Amino acid sequence: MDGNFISHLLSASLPPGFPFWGLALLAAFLGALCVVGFVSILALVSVWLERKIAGHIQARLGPMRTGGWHGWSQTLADAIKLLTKEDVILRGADPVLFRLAPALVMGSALAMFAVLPFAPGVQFADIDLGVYFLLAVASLTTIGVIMAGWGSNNKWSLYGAMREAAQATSYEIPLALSLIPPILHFGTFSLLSATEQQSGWGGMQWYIFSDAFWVAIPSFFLFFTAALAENKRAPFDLPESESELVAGFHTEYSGLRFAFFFLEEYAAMFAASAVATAYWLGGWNFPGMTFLSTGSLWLPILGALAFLLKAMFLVCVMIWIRWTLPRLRIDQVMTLGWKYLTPLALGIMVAAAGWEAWRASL
Amino acid sequence: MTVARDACWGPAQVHALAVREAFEAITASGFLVTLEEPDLPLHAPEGESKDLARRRKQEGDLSVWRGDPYLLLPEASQLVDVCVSIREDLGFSMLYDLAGCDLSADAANLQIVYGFLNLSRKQRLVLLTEVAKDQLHLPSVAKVFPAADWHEREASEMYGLIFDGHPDPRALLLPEDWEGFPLRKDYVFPEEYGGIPWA
Amino acid sequence: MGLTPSFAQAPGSEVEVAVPTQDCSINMGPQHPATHGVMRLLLKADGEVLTGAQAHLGYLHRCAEKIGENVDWTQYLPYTDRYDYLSAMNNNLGYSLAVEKLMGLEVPERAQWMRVLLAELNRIASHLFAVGTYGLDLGAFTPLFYTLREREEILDLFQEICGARLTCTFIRPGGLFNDAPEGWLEKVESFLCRFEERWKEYDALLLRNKIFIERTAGIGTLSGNDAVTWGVTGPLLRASGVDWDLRRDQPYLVYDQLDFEVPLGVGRQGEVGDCWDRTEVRMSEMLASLSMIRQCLDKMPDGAIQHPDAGPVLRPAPGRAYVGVENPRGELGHWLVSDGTKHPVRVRMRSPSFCNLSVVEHLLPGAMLGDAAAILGSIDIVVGETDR
Amino acid sequence: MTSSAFSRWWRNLSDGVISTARGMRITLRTFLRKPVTVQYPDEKPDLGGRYRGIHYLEQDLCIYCDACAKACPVDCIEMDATRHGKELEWHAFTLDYNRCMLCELCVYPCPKDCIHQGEEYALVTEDREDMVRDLLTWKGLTEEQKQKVAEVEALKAQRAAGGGE
Repeated sequence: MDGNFISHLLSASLPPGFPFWGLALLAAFLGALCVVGFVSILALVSVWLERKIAGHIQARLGPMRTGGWHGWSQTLADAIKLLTKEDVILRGADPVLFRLAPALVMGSALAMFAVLPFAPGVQFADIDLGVYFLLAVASLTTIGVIMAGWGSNNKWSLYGAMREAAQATSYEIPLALSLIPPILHFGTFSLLSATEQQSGWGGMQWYIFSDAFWVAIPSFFLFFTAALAENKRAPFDLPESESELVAGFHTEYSGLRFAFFFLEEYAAMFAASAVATAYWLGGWNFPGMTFLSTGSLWLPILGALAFLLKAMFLVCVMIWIRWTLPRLRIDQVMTLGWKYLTPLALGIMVAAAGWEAWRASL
Repeated sequence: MTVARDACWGPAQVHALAVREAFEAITASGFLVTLEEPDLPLHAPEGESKDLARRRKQEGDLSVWRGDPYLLLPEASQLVDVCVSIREDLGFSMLYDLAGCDLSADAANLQIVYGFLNLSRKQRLVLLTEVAKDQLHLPSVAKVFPAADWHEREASEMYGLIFDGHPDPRALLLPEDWEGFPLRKDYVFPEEYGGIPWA
Repeated sequence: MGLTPSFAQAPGSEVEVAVPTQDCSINMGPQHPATHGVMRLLLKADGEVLTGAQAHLGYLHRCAEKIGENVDWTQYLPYTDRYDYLSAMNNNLGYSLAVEKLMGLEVPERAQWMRVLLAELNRIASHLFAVGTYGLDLGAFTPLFYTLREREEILDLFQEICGARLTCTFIRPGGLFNDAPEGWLEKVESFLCRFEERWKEYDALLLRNKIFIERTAGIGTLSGNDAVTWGVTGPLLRASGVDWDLRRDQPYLVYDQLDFEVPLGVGRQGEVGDCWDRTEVRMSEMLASLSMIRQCLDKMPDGAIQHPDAGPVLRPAPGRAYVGVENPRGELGHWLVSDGTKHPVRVRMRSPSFCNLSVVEHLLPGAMLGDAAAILGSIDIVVGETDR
Repeated sequence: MTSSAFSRWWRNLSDGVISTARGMRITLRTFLRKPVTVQYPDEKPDLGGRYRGIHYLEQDLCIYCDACAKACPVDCIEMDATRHGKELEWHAFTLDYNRCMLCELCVYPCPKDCIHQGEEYALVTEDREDMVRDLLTWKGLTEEQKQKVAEVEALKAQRAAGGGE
């Protein structure tokens, strides 16, 4: 439990006789609360960003009224609206699946945040197989989406769910394969350890700047593309493609349940960007961090800032891509996944393995 | 034909020539059609149209008219054969329009107008046929010109015409249970539809 | 190969289907984002592949033809704005020409040039909307906003000349309601210069995009022969390689004095007559219209804009006249029957969208569900016009 | 995989990447430009002099000839007045905006050029009845008119009296 700053704080402030299991439970609870709060705020900010970026890309202003400055509280108002809306469950819908699906989707998105290394000492859990955990948890979303599509008892939703099933399972492979080069490079599945290994050169020894940059950069692009598809972002937003399937798997959802799907999308976007940041873009490392002493309080603060900025930049690129490209067709999505990305990922994996083996032999 | 330039509404002379040619060709192949040409040239002397309107109002006939020349097919039963001939022999490959027309509530007949287009020779041809209002059957040309499919469906629900041999004679624009034929001159606007009264 | 695989695993090939499957019927519309209004398509689908389609029209049927029999000749003019509400000027023009033909009037020279200018401006506006919403159908939002940006400028010009943006009621039997205000023609000129630059943006952003090409090339192919037999006109017909444009082949107004190109589909990305060709033809037509407007501005004569004989109440001679004009969506024909009174006996419009849409039932089977939006969008219907 | 198939594969990939990059450049350029939209209620658009908005009537010019009502395709104009010789006692001149399509056909036939369409366009209301607008600026007779009518009446009475003699 050494990465968890909450348990550190708790053990310092609680009376000495406090039982260990109580401490663990309390830490877990507080950690979960932090994650939920963080994700909610993050999603609000990302939704606002998406609207503003979309607006300006489209030569318009985006939200300008709510809250004064550039409509900063527009998403807050929307969130309140969604919370107070009537929660409609269709008579023909499967009540269990319909209710369970948003929770599962949201839960899996939140769980991803447990292993993200935000800053030195700020990580809720450092798992040895951190990346495995991430991939496993991320694919739970797919199950939630399929449940939503099936449970809605709507043909459009069902189509969305089936597309999600096909698409997500296909893109898991290039996604996982494109993670192998950095894993080989750092020799670890732990995101924390990978981040720590990139702190050299005054905080600039990021994987894409390392000697293996020629495999790092293509694998980064592959990961990014596969992550777009995995997160149902345009041009791979087939499961909810609004001009074909009305709104796909969440056609029948309203109110809070819809908000969960909405939130999950942005949470998952951030999580994918965070993984890319931790493995390729140096995580919390930033140039100039060597001037700070190891115990300094500025290090976690500035580190977290650097991490958030890098991840949010990638989120913005995702938004930018969404408002530029048309949508692929489902068979083209599959073709792209199996005939283009998977072979490319395999090739890069082999190249990375050869490079790392050659470097190790020196 | 001395006018150098066509009038601003399009080539009327080409059209008139085309109809005359088509008339000769169709008559030669043994069908009974008549060539109807307007009594009034398209550029009528000033004031003449007002006189005509007055005369027509007093006499109440439709004998004097202006406009495009057309072919009148008195026997609607020959329609399919004539259409085949128009397409195959005369090269009018496109049926650009098909429409019904009810001239007045007292008229005994409904008119059906067929417009054909020859893309290579840039000609138009108008064929008009009539059906008695108490009989209303005429052959469908949807097999000769697929374009007639929807037009015939529309004409049939609007005028009550029955196109024999139409592949899919459902209502197109109106609800399936609509009563009456709205474009007939004797159509009475319904008080309500499906229990919903007209506001 | 491309990104388009050969998904057609025909029944009877070596794969034996053990699981009995059932076709799924899907109701697309009347409220569906891709139907461009209230139209309903009943689709049959085997998985993602469509096996059948049936169109149900009439949700926007407003009895325009019946209304025509109950108002007088001038009063019908505002109704013409409303069947193809994206190209009101062209509709006004078609109706006015037909009435003028019945009356035997020829409008003054300046009115003819102004009419061509306005009709071509409206064609650009309409094509801009068509290309933009086509991007939207394929999931690209942004091109729509770019095309709307330029369309707004055209609508501003319309607002300045006639007071309304969409439902213009400006071209009337006998000429125009009003002459252009001071400086209006210069504004048109400066718009054209801006527009040429912007046109390149849509071209690069949408038409040359690889995903757009993959989504449209080889999809919904309509052969030239089929297009003619189905009575398809306008950009659809030309995209299928049939060289037919009323403005050149049956010229009305002063189109015979203009020098312009008629763009045809050549199958640059896929086959002749596919969705990409249709979009490309629309894009090229915008440039053709642009050059036509330039020529109109150069040759615009002075003079009256209204024929002295056409008063507020018109009484055409008894007769039957048809005038077809080239609308942005194809041939808009008005078939007018007059009995010499001030009310028409029959107002029939041959609306291009209606005839173009009738091919949809034959283009959709065999395509995929995602292509339904692509094909329907490429036909570019305006439901106000299909239903009238 | 034959070489041509591979080159096609490669071309597809590079086309996709290049055209995406090109598109992103265009969207980025627009992102950096100034937006073209305006914040509507704060900034009012320039409507131009010919805007066809809600009608206004120059009542003193109107001669109650019904030309506008006859020209209206949807019969939305209704007017009611009593004639006192030359003077008009106005009761109503209503325009039903539930039906009106702002086509300006009522403006042209007016012999006195007294009905116009203005620049007001906001037709927001909670009640359909509000859409029927009365264009009159005053109802009944003005003081001036009353005087004139009285004068005429007096003249008439005088004449009648004179005629009787």
